[in-house]
Amino acid sequence: MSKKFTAVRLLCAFGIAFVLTVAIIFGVSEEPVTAIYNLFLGPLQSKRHFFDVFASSVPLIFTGLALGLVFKSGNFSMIADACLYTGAVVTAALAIKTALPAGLHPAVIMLLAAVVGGIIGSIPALLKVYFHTNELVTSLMFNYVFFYLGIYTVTKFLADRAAGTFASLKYQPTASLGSLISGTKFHAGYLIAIAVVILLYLLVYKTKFGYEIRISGSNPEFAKYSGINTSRVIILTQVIAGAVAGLGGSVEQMAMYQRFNWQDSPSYAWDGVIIAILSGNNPKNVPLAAFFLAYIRVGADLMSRRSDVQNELVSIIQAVLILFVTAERFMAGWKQRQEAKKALGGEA
Amino acid sequence: GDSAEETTAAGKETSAEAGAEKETEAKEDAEKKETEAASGEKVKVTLLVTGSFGDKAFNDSAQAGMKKIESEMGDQVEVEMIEMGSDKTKFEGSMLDAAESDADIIITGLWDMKEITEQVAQEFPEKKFIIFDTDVDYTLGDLSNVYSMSYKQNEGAFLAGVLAASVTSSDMEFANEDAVIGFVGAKDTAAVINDSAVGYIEGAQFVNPDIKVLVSYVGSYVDSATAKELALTQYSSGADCVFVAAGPASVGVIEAGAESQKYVIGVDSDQALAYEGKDEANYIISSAIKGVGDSLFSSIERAQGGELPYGEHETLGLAEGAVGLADNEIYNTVVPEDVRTAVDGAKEKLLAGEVTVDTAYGMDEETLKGIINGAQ
Amino acid sequence: MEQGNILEARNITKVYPGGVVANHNVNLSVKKGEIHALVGENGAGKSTLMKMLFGMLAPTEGQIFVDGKEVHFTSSGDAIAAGLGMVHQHFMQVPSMTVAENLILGAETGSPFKVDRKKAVEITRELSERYNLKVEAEEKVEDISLAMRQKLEILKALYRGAHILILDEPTAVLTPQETEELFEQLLLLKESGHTIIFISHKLNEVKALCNRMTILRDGKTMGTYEISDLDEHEISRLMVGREVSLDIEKAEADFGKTVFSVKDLVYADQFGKTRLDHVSFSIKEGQILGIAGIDGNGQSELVEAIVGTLKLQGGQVRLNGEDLTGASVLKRQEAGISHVSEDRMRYGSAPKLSLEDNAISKVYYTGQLKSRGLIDSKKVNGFANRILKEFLVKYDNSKQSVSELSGGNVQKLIVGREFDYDPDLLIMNQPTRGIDVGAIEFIRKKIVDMRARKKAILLVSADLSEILSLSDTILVMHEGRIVGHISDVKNTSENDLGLYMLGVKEDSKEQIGGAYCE
Amino acid sequence: MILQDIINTLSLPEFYFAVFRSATPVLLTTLGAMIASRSGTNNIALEGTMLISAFVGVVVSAFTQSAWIGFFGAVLAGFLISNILAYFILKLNSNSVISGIALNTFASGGTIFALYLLTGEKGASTSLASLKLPSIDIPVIQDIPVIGAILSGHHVLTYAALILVAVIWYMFKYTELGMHIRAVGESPDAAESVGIHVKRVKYTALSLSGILTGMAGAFLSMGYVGLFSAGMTAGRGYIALATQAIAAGNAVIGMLASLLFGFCQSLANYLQSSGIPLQFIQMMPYLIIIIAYTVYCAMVERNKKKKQMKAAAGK
Ligand SMILES: Nc1ncnc2c1ncn2[C@@H]1O[C@H](COP(=O)(O)OP(=O)(O)OP(=O)(O)O)[C@@H](O)[C@H]1O
Ligand SMILES: Nc1ncnc2c1ncn2[C@@H]1O[C@H](COP(=O)(O)OP(=O)(O)OP(=O)(O)O)[C@@H](O)[C@H]1O
Ligand SMILES: [Mg+2]
Ligand SMILES: [Mg+2]
Repeated sequence: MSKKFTAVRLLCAFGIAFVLTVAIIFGVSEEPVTAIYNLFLGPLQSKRHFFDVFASSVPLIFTGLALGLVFKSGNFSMIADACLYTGAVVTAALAIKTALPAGLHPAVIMLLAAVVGGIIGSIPALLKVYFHTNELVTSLMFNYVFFYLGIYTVTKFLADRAAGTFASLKYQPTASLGSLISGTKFHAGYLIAIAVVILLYLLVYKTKFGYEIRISGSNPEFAKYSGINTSRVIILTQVIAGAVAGLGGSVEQMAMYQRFNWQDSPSYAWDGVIIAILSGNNPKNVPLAAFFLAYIRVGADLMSRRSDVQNELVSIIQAVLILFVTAERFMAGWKQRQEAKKALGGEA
Repeated sequence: GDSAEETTAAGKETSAEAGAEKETEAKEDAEKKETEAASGEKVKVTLLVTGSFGDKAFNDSAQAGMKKIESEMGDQVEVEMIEMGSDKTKFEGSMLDAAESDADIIITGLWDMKEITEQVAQEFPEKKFIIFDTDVDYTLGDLSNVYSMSYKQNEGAFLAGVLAASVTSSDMEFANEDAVIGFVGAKDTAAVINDSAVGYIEGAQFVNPDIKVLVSYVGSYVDSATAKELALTQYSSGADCVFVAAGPASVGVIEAGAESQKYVIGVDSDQALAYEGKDEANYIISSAIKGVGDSLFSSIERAQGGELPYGEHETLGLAEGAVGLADNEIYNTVVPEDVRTAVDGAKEKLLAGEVTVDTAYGMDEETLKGIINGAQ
Repeated sequence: MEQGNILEARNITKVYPGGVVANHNVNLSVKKGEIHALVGENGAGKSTLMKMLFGMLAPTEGQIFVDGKEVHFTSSGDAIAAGLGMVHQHFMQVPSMTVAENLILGAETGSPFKVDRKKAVEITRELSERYNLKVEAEEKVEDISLAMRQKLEILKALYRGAHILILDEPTAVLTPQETEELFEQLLLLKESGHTIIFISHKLNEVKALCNRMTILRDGKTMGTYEISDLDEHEISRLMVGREVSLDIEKAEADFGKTVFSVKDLVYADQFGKTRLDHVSFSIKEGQILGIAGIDGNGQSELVEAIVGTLKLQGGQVRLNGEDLTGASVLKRQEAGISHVSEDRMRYGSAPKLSLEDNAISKVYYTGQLKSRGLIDSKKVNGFANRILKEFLVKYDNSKQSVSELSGGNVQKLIVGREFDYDPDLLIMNQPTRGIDVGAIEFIRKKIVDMRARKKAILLVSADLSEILSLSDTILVMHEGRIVGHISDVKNTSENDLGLYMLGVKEDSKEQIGGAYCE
Repeated sequence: MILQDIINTLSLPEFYFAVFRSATPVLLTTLGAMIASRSGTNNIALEGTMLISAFVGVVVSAFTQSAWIGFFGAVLAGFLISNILAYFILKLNSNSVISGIALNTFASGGTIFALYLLTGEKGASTSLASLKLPSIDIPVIQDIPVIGAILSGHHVLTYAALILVAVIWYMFKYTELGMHIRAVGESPDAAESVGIHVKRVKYTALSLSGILTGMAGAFLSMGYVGLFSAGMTAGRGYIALATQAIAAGNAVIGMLASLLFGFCQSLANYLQSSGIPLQFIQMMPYLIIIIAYTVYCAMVERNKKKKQMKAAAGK
């Protein structure tokens, strides 16, 4: 019943979002059909665009996993943003300044980026455990701190002075996670992301520590009474989440960039929140949720490029889709009537 | 390309007021296209901008240029404008999309597009590419289909510096005793902003080697409130003329100027035009203009005449008229004769090569900080 | 409708989201001026029915009449306006506000722009006098005792002018004296013309207080009876559908060696209030040590101190000769401590997680649930189902969440989990609070089984009949100290205990010291 | 050298004036966030609400040529957006964080889109003749040396924000609505059982939150600067989330936190010419907030421990 209902609800939500989107497009566009076609089917038109969706979903998967894990442990730290950004900076530094053989280079870089991400991730957690600060507050503030620290590092040590803009020197070719399917951006990073999904799934649902995360997140009091060291859980979870986010920043840099040029923080962590919540904080569902978000973004991009619909409309459409798709009690009345009918019918 | 990509310029510029008008225009356009497509004569020019329009800088200027092309060469040229947004991973895809479309000439700009252009241009030798505000490395391969041009904004900024330094020591209404002027930039990480800063400082020092130049960065292109706050800080620290290079956030600095009754020098386009008839306009004594739009217009003109040197790079500066100070009514009425003369003098010296301006492009961190901190 | 029925529910059906049929064609008629009991097992649908009468839930089908007129309440505000008042099973109070503020909440004194707190305090005092329900008007609710919170709930209803009072398990947290006091006040209220609906699992109370009763089983009405027509056994049978007995058969005491002891435990809370004041005692194999006391006199802290969730300022905890002072909760568990906590939803389970997850909380890290280093869901499933079956938990499947079980079933699950761990020391804190007779019977039997298996058992309970019928030795706590040490349990009455609990009586130092031996 | 710079800065009345100015939008938003959070809902949409209000204020004032009608428009926009948020959270049971993020996304694109439709421009509303709300000189105070320069002549909404601190403190302490909001936030069941319409109260709280955030938006575009520019809120809504958490429901602490932020921000502005690497100056406000907040929390915790030890020892 519940599964069927979820399906019906999602369909209707998509339906409403679709109708609203179409209405908006008809309202503002001279070529609504082109716009709508590109928005919803654009990504399917060519191999390149289709695999763009996968490539765009990679940072979303990483932050979605990281945020999902943090939420699962009952915390609300946004530090993944700083972890991802700094992971990317670390990647830039190592990709420029170190020389290692091809296979090894990315591996070492990813490892170090993850370690740095983990360390940064632990900061709000440590402050929370030792000084009882609210991790949302400290993480939001630390995001700024690490962003500026990153910018400083790149400007001071890595910048390409000949570049006409903010950009680091070029990465060594050995430090690249190249495309796996020629003519597309589908890169090895996607496979790494999926591997992390599997690992985290196992961690959360199949290990001792995962159990501790879930209990602590669901009811910390009970966790304490069950002999779980909740402080350790809080810290370790955020270390892991930070490492995942740091790894995400690293993968994204090596797969999609040849230089570091994040002059503004890409703020993937807020996207991560959306993914985490869409996926119900279950790693298993993260790739799908990320695919969904990436798909509407790629579609919207194509729409804005190929029709007269402005780029900015994309965010409006995204908002509408997200709002309705995540509205839980949307159609709850209908559901309850069905259930009552069924329950009473079954008894009589 | 398929029908989805046959986007016309008329379709692109939908705005509320012009809806009805556009409709007929679109129809006419479609008819025109049919006939021209048959004869195969109309050249399609696609502009790809990084970020979006409304940046009060390159993109808006490029857009103006494209509109000019459309209105003056509409019989031979069809234009399309695409905003690529801020996600840099999408730039390459957009470029490929454009190259795969029916565009004949693809215009794009800024250093972020340099490497992408170098690569895509080789993959699509039958298409022509124009890239502004950066060069491409012609030694990489066959880039004979790419024309690149960059601007010497430092020369414009130099003149702004000369102007500011002269103003601060003049007897103009809102000038004070101190030889202090200011610079408010968007981000210290952007070479183009620093290039303006360097030119400005050197221009000011050209007039008065002991001048104090306060330099602040907003840290953002959009935070007009902080931009204003910084400018207010500079004005209250004794600056009476501030040169701003902060994209859309510039408006905050202009307001600060009007509010403090001090002078502002705008950037990229003649910023006083946006304030025509408003009080603020009286304080914007000039702007360091960078003629991106005009340069696009003239390159398309040259391309149509077969004169555009594809496969080459050109640097456009004062001499080419691509950069300079806005010579508008306010400049001529508010700024006293002797100051204007000083500016003209400096301009001549620049043109004659008697003075040179450093550029922040390729400058190392130490030197840059040295120049900036040296003037504070 | 029948004459004299002040409140009537006719053919009420309620289906919760998720399809639980909590009430099915339920009928209830309450006469003006009576005390009407509503009894039934956990999950029979009592609270659900009351919440509908009180406008907090909308019936799926059926009609409600007040004073002969059909009503359609859309909120409890409507019900309050119609003269109803409800004292909920779980206190409906805002902990950070004072008693007086809670009293007037929603019906404030003064103007909307200036709530008159002074007046609120006055009113509280005045009402408190009038109905002889003593409360501290200016204390914060988080600082007052459960008994006082109970009284506050009743005062809240009276303040709003309720003449029909619904009391959902009001005595679950009271001492006998307090219960008796409450009954007196309820009878007074009845005399002054109030009508009362009284829900309780304690049938002796129902017999003592009520005029008529309605019995619910599985969401259906089993009928309405005059109290005098039924004895407790008949009521139990109607409720549960079988014979139940709360008389515990327990073998003669046969203690072994001392297993567990605490010495000089001292604890002060963050507000600087002393909660444990040099508490010492020990427990032997096969001994049930009962701790009696009014809620809030240090029992919870004592349990926490033993379990290891409290940082003590002084004292020693030993199990099997091992010093556990300062050891972690986990270490203590591994040393052999099991614990059934007083608040099953807060400390005893993770309500949103599955029965499986909740069942394995003691053994999740052990090898018995793993294969190839990972937790094996088949093994977990097997383990959980075994416990659920063994402890007669009513459930659909082991993947459903704990919050979907009724309280009694949650408790059985927790007891099952803790007993299955085979501990040396078993701490039972309020093991049967608020659960029905069937479940109570079951859990008490299990406790006695553990005693027979030579476990040391610490039983903390507010239910004195439980303490008296199960314990071999009883300690009474008052303001963080042990004030009574009773070895001769058979010849002790609830009232005797009550005197210690209220601080009226205190044993000598030597006698109390006797509770501790190395 | 740097110390000298700091001391110089701290002796300027203009500096303190600027502190109030930069604190105002954060303060208003913090108050809004606080009301929402006390009612038990997290308003993550502050950033977007502020942005939309800033936009609407400019547009309405430009079209009506009345600053006050523009202000009213901004506040109304804040009210409407927060009610949309409330509808999704309370009626459709959406996750409050995700709905908030969605509305922020909506605002960031929607304002630019609407600006483009209205003016054909995307960057700033320079072509709209929008108006500003006035600044106010306070009679007697303005004549006192130093103090006058710091306290007088502020924007009307700066004073409004300061007054609102008192109003909101009073509201939570003394009014029926304040009590209801607290009750609903702390234990909704209890509130419901005494006939308080829990959802209605939550709607009201979110509406108030929207109105205050709308005022912050109006301050940005009709006070701080006199026009709308794309993305001009620049993260202030997120900072308010932090200051709100620090305030923990207390309007006065909320004000202090906002002022601390304003103080650091202004100090950073003044120190830009000091030669310290820019990035370190830019991160300073955030770092100081973290440090102050952590020290504050640590002290609260230590006091608790001290009390405990004392009590245990006393026995
Ligand atoms: N909010 C709810 N959602 C779904 N089911 C519920 C809800 N509340 C109660 N139920 C279910 O409805 C049934 C009746 O519950 P109710 O609370 O009325 O029982 P009760 O007779 O009061 O039991 P107890 O003696 O334990 O208080 C139970 O099966 C319970 O699980
Ligand atoms: N959303 C829900 N879905 C299913 N069952 C629920 C839900 N919410 C509550 N219940 C169950 O309904 C039952 C009745 O709830 P109630 O509030 O009367 O207290 P209780 O926990 O049953 O207390 P006790 O058993 O101690 O009397 C509870 O067992 C509770 O677990
Ligand atoms: Mg009940
Ligand atoms: Mg119950």
